[in-house]
Amino acid sequence: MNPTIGVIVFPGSNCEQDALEAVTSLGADSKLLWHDSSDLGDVDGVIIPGGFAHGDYLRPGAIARFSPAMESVIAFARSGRPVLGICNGFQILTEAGLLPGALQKNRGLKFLCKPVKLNVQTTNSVLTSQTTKGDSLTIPINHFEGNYTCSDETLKELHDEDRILLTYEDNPNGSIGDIAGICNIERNVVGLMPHPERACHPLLGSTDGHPLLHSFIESSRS
Amino acid sequence: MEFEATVEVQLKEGIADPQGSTIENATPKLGFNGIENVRVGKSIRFTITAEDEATAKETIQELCEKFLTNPVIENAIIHLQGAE
Amino acid sequence: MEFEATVEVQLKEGIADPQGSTIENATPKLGFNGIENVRVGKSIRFTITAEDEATAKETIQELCEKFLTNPVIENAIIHLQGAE
Amino acid sequence: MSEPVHRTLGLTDEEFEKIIDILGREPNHLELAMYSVMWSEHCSYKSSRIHLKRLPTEGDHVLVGPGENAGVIDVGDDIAIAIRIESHNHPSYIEPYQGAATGVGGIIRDIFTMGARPIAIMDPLRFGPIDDARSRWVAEGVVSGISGYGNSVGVPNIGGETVFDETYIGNPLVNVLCLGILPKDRLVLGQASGVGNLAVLLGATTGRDGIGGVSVLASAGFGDDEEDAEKRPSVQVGDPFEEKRLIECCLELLDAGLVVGIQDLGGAGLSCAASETASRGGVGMDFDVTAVPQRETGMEPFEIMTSESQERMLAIVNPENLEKVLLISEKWEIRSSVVGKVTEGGQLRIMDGLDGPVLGEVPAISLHEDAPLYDRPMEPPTNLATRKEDTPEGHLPEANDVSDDLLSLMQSQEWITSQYDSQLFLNTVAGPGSNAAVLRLKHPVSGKDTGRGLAVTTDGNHRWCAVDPKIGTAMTVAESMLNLACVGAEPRALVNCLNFGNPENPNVMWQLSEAVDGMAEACSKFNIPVVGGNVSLYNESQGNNIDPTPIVGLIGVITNLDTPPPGVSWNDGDRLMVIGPPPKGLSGSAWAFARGKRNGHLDQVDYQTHERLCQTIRMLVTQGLVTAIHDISSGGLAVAVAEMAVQSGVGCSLARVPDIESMFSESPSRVVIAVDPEQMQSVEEIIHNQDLPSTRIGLAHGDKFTIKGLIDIELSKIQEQWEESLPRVFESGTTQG
Ligand SMILES: Nc1ncnc2c1ncn2[C@@H]1O[C@H](COP(=O)(O)OP(=O)(O)O)[C@@H](O)[C@H]1O
Ligand SMILES: [Mg+2]
Repeated sequence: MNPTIGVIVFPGSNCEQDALEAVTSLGADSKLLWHDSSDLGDVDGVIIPGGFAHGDYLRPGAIARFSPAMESVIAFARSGRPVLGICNGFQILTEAGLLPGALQKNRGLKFLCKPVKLNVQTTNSVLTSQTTKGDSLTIPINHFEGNYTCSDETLKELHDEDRILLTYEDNPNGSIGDIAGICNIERNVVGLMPHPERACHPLLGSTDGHPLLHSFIESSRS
Repeated sequence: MEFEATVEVQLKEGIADPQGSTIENATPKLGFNGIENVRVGKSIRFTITAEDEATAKETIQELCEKFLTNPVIENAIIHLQGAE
Repeated sequence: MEFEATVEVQLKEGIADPQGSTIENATPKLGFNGIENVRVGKSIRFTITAEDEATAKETIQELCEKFLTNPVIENAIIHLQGAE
Repeated sequence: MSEPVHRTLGLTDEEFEKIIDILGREPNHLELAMYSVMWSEHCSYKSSRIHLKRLPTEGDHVLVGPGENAGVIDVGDDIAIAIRIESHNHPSYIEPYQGAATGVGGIIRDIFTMGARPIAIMDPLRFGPIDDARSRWVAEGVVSGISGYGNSVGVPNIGGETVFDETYIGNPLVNVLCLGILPKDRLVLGQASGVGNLAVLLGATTGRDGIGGVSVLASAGFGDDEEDAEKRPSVQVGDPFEEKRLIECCLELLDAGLVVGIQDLGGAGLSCAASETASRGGVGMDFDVTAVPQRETGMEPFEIMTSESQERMLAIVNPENLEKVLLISEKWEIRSSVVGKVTEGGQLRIMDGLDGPVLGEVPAISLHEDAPLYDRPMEPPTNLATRKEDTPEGHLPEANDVSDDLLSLMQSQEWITSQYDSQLFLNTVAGPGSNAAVLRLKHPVSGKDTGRGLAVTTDGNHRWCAVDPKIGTAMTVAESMLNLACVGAEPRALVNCLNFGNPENPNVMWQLSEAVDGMAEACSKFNIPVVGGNVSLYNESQGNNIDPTPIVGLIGVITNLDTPPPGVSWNDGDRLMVIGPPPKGLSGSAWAFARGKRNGHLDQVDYQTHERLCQTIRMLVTQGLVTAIHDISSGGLAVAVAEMAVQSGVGCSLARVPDIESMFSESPSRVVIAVDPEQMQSVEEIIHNQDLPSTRIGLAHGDKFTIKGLIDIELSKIQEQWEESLPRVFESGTTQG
């Protein structure tokens, strides 16, 4: 049976259909979950998609993290099941405390939409299990606030515990340690700024998103 | 009682401030000299109705911690002005 | 002489403030009551070296008009504190 | 002595008399304010309407032509596409960020008003010279505003244009085009019908922002005297988050079939929405001002009726469905209030409470249909004949460093385009930086890929139009066609935005009329219907009118989108070739204008050759016979080839480009192709069979850029200039004062 991926929709989300299209094209079942309901149904994995939940007003993720759906996502994550935050989803996961650190405005103070090269640092996570360490993946970024920052201790922990999943080859936004994506200690909650769902169709220039989303779907299977 | 509150949200010391540096770098080019250590934050003004000043302050403090700031990177300075 | 300056940039009255209203609408849902008239602005802190307070003030005023604000929609409140 | 009120509102004495005629009495203040905004240039097209009638508007695929909120065309598979372009020029000069942001918001509302989901925007932009700090301030703000609003509201920006030129120094142009997609059977029109139906206002609260905006701000020039400054009303602030919810809410209402008609609130606010929905439906409306949610206290009825507060829609709802409508609005956290009732007869009555006193009463239809229509005097410039004689070729420099000429014309727009989300919805096969933008065409309901594509381009050239507004405009249409052909697309429909100076100046009116003639001629010859447009007049500052700047947006369909169309990047070893007639003249070229040579004349577009060229190109492209392709337009052959080299990272050596004219001429109907040597024979055969002239001009290879006898430089030098020119100037700062 195919795993079912639930994609949370907040008012202001805008990449939910894209996430749905990408995981469906890779063989998963998928459905949208409304932020106002704490019922996640019987999904096997959760994606928090990109966009501007609640307008990103005040701070990205500041309002979204209080929604009923997020309370359930937190419980879902604590039970060890896979949760993926893409872009705004990553921001929401840090605000919700499921991932450490914070995402600040890009160093150049400009929104940036372009393909970047990512290096896989570890295959030990629900997002990278089907990749090879050292792989270079071309995946688009699309954000204003993607400049990852955290305390020195956190950075050390991330390093020591092998929790940095993806780094930028040519840091576009000022992220500390060139970090593009990380996971939690249990390795089932992952967040990244680049958009793997935008790199899943040959007409769109890259299919390097496949191994990442494949990993996630496979992790949702059990 | 109604109070006027201003919450100034600032980046913690040590956290890089790209907005501040941009302003700092631009000023000499525009002919303004002697401007340094620029830090950009948010100022959030609102009115709050509470029993007394202490309660108001407490509520705001909690609001700051839970919502208005991200404690990983931000501090808040709270100003409260008596009922009017 | 060195001064510490804070410039608070606010949207003029009557100008819609979507950020402010969004925060205002969110507060009761987070369990905070009695919060109204939320307006969000910027607070810009910096040090300025100038001959005297008047000169410093003048420079900041010009900086606000030319660069830090757009007077069409924004106001600036300037606070200046003596050398330290 | 104080001016009569109507004049302070921008109405002439004759217009005031006409209102008295219509009402059979003097209008009160509220009524007068409504007429003044509705009869403004911006809303009524009073100076341009008689000219616009000359544009061809009919075609097999046209579902909705000009006059509605957007044009709609049929693209097959039960899919329709809504398209529209608008300007937000004047507000963007005063508050670039919000001016441009609200421009994006406005055009998006026009699209989902038709029942279409907005899927792409494009932004043709014009700013003053880039070495002017204030122009940079405007440019930076405008781009951030488009980026900030567009990205957040979730509509990808797939292309546009950016031009910096002296002529726009006090008057930038911010045009925005939006595309929307809908199942053909969901098409809705902005109509109120059914007496007893309710008018429901959805979205943001109403404030005093932008009051009288259309009549004063969008139509009047700016001097710098105090009187004008006083007229500048406060600027609106855009709220993309509200707009995003409004889109979802309205589309859900339409999907559920809960609204009879729906109309966005743009220029002239509620006055426009209420009167337009009523008169389109042949009915009247009782409108309760007190029911309008207000952001500020103490607003006068006339302020409420003319406010241009953003992010609002007016829906016409059968009372039986009201409850469901309110529920869906609630889900999307959209404020909704019943503000009016559809009535018999055609009167729009503004009431103080629906049972309260009548504050104003006018025939709804009179607010637009009776708007004055002017045939303003027109006159070509007196020195036209001598100007035509004075061609740039008559002033060629003796010795010239051509490499600097070329370098000065090279500028990547990536600094701008990388600030835009160009990929949302996973449709963008070719985004900013392509000959034309290309989107996958997926069914809007099932999401099923049709295997076909949409292609869109926006083009404008003020230099051509300054030399000859008629031929310049025809050339612009031709360029658009060629851009579409380069990605293998057949044109389906055109929209346009006519950006001109002060229509009370007979020279400007002549330019406008000529431009319309040029567009009408080209569109008829090419069989392209015009499905919508916008006119922006009074683009002037300190008495100087901008060069005429008609912008066209052209949409086409790609029959088979299995592989991406060729871009501008060639491969090492490719043969390079120009297809099309030999270049002719430098008049209107970027090269000539950079040297202050603004005179000369343009040759008629050879429509037949052009049509044949486009057909041939489509053939070559769809058969996969070319590696790279680029049309020759602004900057001429030299810039076209240099752009290709820079983006491929592979140099070239060219011959048979003997002189400055052949390098920089912008004469139409020419295209550069790069061909794998193995395909060369098939390519030349096709071109030959189509009876088109072509020239082999050289070879792609190495890391140098050479044109025999004229230029020999390192490619990296051009690359550096191309990539760095915009970031470098913006780093040197911007200021508004
Ligand atoms: N403001 C803008 N927004 C989006 N895309 C832009 C903008 N300015 C330029 N572009 C893109 O950059 C490319 C080059 O523009 P231009 O030189 O006008 O192209 P051409 O002359 O081939 O039509 C185009 O693909 C255009 O879509
Ligand atoms: Mg062009």
